[in-house]
Amino acid sequence: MNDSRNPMPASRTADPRNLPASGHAQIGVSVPNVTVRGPEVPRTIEALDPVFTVSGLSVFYGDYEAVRGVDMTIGNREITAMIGPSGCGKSTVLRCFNRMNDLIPGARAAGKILYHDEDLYGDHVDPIEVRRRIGMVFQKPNPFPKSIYDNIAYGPRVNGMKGKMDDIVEEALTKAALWDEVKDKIKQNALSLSGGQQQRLCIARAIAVKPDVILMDEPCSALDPIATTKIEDLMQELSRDYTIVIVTHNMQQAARVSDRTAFFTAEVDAEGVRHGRLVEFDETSRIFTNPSDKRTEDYITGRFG
Amino acid sequence: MNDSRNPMPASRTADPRNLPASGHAQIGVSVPNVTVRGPEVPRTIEALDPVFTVSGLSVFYGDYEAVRGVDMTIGNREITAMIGPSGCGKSTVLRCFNRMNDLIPGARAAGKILYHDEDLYGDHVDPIEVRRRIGMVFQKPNPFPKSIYDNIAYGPRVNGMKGKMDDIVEEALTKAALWDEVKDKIKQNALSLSGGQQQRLCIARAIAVKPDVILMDEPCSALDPIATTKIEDLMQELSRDYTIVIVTHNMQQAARVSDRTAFFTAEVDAEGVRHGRLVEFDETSRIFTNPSDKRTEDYITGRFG
Amino acid sequence: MAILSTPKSAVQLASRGRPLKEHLFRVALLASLAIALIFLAMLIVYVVEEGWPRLDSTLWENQPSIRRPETAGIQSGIFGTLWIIGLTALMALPTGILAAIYLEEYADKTKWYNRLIELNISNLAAVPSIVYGILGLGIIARWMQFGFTVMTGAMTISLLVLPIVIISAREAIRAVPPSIREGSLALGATQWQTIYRQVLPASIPGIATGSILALSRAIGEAAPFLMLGAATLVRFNPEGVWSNFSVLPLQIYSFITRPQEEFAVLAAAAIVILLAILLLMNSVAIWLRNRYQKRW
Amino acid sequence: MSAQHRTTASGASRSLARSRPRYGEVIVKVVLMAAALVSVATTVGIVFALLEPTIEFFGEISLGEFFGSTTWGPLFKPPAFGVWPIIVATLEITLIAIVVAVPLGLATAIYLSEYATPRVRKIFKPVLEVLAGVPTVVFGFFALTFVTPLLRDVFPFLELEAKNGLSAGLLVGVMIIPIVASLSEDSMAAVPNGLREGSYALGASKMLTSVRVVVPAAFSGIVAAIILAISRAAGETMIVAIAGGFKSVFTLYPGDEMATMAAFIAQAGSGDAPVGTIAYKTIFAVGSLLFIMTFAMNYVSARMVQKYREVYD
Amino acid sequence: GGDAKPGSSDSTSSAAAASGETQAAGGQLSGEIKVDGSSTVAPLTQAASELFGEEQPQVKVPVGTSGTGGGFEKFCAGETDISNASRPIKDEEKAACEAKGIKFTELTVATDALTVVVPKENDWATCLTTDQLKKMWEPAAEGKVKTWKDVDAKFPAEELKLYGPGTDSGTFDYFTDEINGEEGASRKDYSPSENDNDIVTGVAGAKGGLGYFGFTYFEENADKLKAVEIDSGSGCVAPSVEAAQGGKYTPLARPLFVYVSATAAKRPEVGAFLDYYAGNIGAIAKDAKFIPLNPEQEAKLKTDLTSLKSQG
Ligand SMILES: Nc1ncnc2c1ncn2[C@@H]1O[C@H](COP(=O)(O)OP(=O)(O)OP(=O)(O)O)[C@@H](O)[C@H]1O
Ligand SMILES: Nc1ncnc2c1ncn2[C@@H]1O[C@H](COP(=O)(O)OP(=O)(O)OP(=O)(O)O)[C@@H](O)[C@H]1O
Ligand SMILES: [Mg+2]
Ligand SMILES: [Mg+2]
Ligand SMILES: O=P([O-])([O-])[O-]
Repeated sequence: MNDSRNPMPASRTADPRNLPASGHAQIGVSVPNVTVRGPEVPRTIEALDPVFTVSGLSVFYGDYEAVRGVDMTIGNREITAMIGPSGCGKSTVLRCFNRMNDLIPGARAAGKILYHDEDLYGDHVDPIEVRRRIGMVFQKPNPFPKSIYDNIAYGPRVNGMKGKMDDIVEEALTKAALWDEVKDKIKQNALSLSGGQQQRLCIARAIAVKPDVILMDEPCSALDPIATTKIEDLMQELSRDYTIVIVTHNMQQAARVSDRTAFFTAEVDAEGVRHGRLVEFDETSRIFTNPSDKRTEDYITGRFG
Repeated sequence: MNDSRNPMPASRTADPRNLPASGHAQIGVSVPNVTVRGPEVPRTIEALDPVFTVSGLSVFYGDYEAVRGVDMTIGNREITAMIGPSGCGKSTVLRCFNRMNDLIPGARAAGKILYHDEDLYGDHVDPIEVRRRIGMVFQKPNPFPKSIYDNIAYGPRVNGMKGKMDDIVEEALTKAALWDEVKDKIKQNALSLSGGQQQRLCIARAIAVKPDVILMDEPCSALDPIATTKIEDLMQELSRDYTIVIVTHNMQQAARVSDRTAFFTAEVDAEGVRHGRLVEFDETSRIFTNPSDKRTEDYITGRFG
Repeated sequence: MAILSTPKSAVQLASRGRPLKEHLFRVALLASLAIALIFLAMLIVYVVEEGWPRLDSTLWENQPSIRRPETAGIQSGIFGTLWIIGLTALMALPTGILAAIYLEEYADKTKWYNRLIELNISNLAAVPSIVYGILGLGIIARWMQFGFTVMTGAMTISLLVLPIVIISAREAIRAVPPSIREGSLALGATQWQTIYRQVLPASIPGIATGSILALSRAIGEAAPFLMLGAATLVRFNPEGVWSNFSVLPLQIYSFITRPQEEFAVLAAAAIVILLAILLLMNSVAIWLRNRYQKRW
Repeated sequence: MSAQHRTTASGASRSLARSRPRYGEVIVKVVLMAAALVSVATTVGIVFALLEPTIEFFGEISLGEFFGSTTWGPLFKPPAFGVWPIIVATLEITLIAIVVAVPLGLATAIYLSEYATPRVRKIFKPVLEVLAGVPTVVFGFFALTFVTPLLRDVFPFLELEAKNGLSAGLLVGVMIIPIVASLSEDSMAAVPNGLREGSYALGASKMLTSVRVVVPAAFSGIVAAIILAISRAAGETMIVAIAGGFKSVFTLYPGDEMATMAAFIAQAGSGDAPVGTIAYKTIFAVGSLLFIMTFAMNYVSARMVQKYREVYD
Repeated sequence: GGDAKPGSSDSTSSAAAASGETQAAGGQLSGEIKVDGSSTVAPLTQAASELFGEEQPQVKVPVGTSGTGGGFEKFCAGETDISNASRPIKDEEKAACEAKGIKFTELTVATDALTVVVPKENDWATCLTTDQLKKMWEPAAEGKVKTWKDVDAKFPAEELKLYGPGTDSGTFDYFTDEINGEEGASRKDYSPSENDNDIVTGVAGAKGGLGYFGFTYFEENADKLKAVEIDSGSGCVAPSVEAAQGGKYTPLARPLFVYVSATAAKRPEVGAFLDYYAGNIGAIAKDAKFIPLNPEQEAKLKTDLTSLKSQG
């Protein structure tokens, strides 16, 4: 696998700065400890009670194979993080889990994803039903241009619920740690909320349809540190009831919140085409303390990306 | 200053994970040493031979004060890095250095920026002349949809040069470490180059007008690791002849390439409005080993952003 | 080359005499814009001045008359135009908006038939209106035997403005950010639920603006009616879709072709009315656009 | 509630199969597609309306006669079917219109896209829309009763006829200014800001940035705008019928009266050409020619846009 | 009429047919009478309809101006009830009517004197012979007869600028028939226009201009133009009401017609309209500034109408 890559990482190890001679001092940077969330009782992959079992997943956009041969398992009520440099296919894989990629013309998944024991791409499977079970939160908060109330009520409504749903709205907002902040302006337009509030609203919206899994694609990258902390706290809280898969570009975030981490990167094949690959998938603590792949180590130590 | 901020960082220090009780192990993450470029002979700010002297710079977009009260000094033929979380005003400050902000309707700078000894915002100053002296490279490579040759020749041409400029093109491309890769297809459309090549082309384009300073706004963030290394090497090379100011979101990159680092963050004032502030400005080695501000430390250790 | 090798210190940032050229260029650009606008102003002043003597209530209270051009009115034309516009709105707008939804939300652009539909629409937008007249005459009036009625006119004009409605509705729909669609679909909404509850409400102001502008094009059309041979001397208002009719632009055309000077004045006065209706519609469209323009 | 929900969602999950049938979705799609097909039906209708009489026409009049002679007068006796005079008149008027509209429209577009502040743009774009909405009879009236007399007074040496190609062409040009301006402006607005910044950062002035970067980058859109404007000009009927006249004589001098193809159709179509006569079929033959010309231009435009569109992302 | 389209038998007209019967005056009629055809005759029928409208405001008379030929086309397709014509119906048009089973009657409603006009400053052409006119207008003149001198050596070498009605006009048909010997045979390099106003401005604006149109338009514009006397072999005759009525203005005096569909004439509102038209033809012609019929012609009009209405 390493052959197809530029030898850079290797040469870097030999000579960390591959620079024209000019006096550069090697200065040790002491990075304070980072909290890593470990599973309460570490479970082996086999004992995971898997929600998703991915095997040999490749994703194509038209003829372009954006992601190649991914195998991974998402455990029930765990937080799984997907990290890696830009363009390595994190979002692409994530969007396979609720078949959002179906909506992109020309996008196509090969391989298998089992959801519990059902083939997610089976013939009888209705993607709309899939998305109802497997909620999603996006990078940029995307509240509907409606009231806060209607944003939350939207999911239940399109799923056939009629009438008032004050209880559902309150419950979802409470779970999303937003109720106290908005309970007095529930009829106000959701676009008037701050970015962090909007993102929690989107999480509340996802919760309101009572999903099984929540997928999050860089949910904090458009937020400030305070809002980020709130969302991270919320994720921890939610992981008691929900299975969560999160894509993040912030390694520290992955380290802080996740039980298990998947590290992706892009490899260039013989024809010079880049494909996203899963490099390493393990317990978060292992990935950050003792990665088994050189590239993982390079990435989490900031050598690239 | 700390008062206006949310107390989060403080509480974090007290209890690193502000989470509902669930067993999280503190796992020490050992981050390998990062090369930090120090000045060959460390110079004090006073001895810098300053190219820019910024004092009390505030930048407004309409009524919104995006950046408040920045003082800093950019040394001749040094690489100065600006880091900080998203939205803290790094790009805004950078774009003041060549008056690119003039082009945004409603944008306005208060305070003073001296370029050598001249007031950059003085009445007699022609922003077009400023930009000729102070080149800029952007986050997303932005080659013109013309041939590689014409991209390079564009700058000299708009500055009044006529006729053939093969020498200039070759020299600029060579300096930008691109000549060997493109010398056979110099008439080809620049958009056919890869992202990393495009970015080096943009650097070559900036060099071709023989500027004094090169400003770079996250020049590597759209690039893959290999292209990033090439650009970083190039920056080192260029810093022999040029003064370089670079904005980056990658702290490791700042640590690797810069002589001096400015750390910005956004502060929320009494009315709840966010303003970008310069928190700390010092030699890069100091910033990364011994920051004097708690927020700098939090940021470089990945606690937020 | 000399200018490029300035020393790096002790610089001088003053300008180098570019402003004059810059200035002239800017002035030339402004002049171009001004020419078009001055022209419009001249046109308006001219028709108001010409039509001034007849800009009174007799203009819309009276019917056209050969015998008394000095008191002839344009009531039948005003009503005919309103009928045509009303029916066109009923036929072209729903069809156009539905087609736009199909093309933006459903059509798989990789399928040949969808590309064909798109190419076809952009082509139809360029087809001369007189050719639509041929279509109306050959297919609607003669082959479908609808005769020379309000219905025939409205159907012809509907087909004529359909591409414009589709194009502008597509733009409005496209302006709704994909994140709204994704948000809805990710909640298990079906595609139509997403469109009906999110995309359409968000794009209605844009669609309305485009539709009004398309209809204002329909109001000014004369050529297709010329082909349809609509009667010019109509002294009654249409009573239904099978009624005979005339429209303002056609009446204006027929006034222009009359020998008496009074008809030229009448034509100018009728033009003022026509332009007033158009200005009104444009104003509504602009108001809508400014009022509801969404920024996500 | 939570407990109940959990039992359904975890472990042995419910089937992901459709919980209820959704015929509505299918019906909706069919209805929408049907609406989209109306436009196809329109084209079919046009072709259908044009085809039969056109074929009959060429059954009687050879292509050689149609394209091989320069005398036009299908309604006269003896009739003449050399189509060049009306083609040439169409081209002349279109050319005059383009000469007026392209510089003015392009300059207007550059001004609005590159120079005008958002407020100025917000005022001027609607005014251009008003200009675009002025009915062509109005332009025709203005050309006939104001512009031609004015030109005759100011430039007597032009020897303009009472109806002439020049006034008609000028006014057709004014009519298509908004098309050129607004579509070009759209495509200039679509040029990524990064290109402008790149140019400014090299010390280019606004003028150079506009002319050397923005306009070339928006080239495909500008070409499409111009081609659409050309087909509008070529097919314009009322202005040329009112101010250009119906004299179908081969002439290259724009001061002469001249009949364009559209004017011929309007003249013959609104008058006596009994169904089935050769004169009647001529209307359709000329209509077909006009249709094919616009079709061809649109095709060329689509190809140009495809070929020259720069993909920036 | 041969109703082809679904809308033509609209409720108003059938209701009128049921209730109306023969009350010419007194009872209120309603319905729509579709008229199309000659733009020359249109003002006359229009004037009739405007005057008739004062008595029967519920009867609608849309008058189209598709030209004589265009009018017959619709008339014989059953699309109109009355067709204005500035020339008699042609054989092929008759055949078309027969094919559709449309019976009709021709009514002569006025007289016209086709008037040849030149600008006031033209001081050489006071009287032209029909041969001189032919020399100007015949197909062979195209591209050859360019100046007045080419017409007659006595005339100055002023550029000859010709204006006339378009080919779809009955006036054109009549003029070409009488002057050039064949209907529709004309040089093509003149400025054709359905708009007589264009001919007025065209001729008035060119010193060597010449044009022709109906007498009415000349009278309207007598201040700008000069009418040429016509010599058809028996001396120069100026166009005038008397000359036209008296048959002296040859060959350019012509009758103007309306053609009425027999089926339509049975409809009470059509009948009433025609009665009104014929009964007040003098006043109508005066009002529309047409040359009225002479007494014999007027009498014939009335008999023709009576026989039309008595037809089965
Ligand atoms: N709709 C699409 N059509 C074609 N190619 C696509 C599409 N979306 C993504 N790609 C390509 O697939 C690859 C993986 O993209 P993806 O968005 O999954 O990366 P990512 O890891 O999420 O990156 P980022 O961190 O920037 O979000 C990239 O090369 C991208 O260009
Ligand atoms: N053109 C503009 N108009 C109004 N506000 C602006 C504009 N550009 C930037 N801002 C605001 O100014 C602040 C600073 O923005 P700036 O782009 O300088 O941040 P940054 O540090 O470069 O962030 P990033 O890392 O995301 O590039 C932000 O709040 C931003 O929203
Ligand atoms: Mg992504
Ligand atoms: Mg920035
Ligand atoms: O309209 P015409 O009388 O000339 O046929």
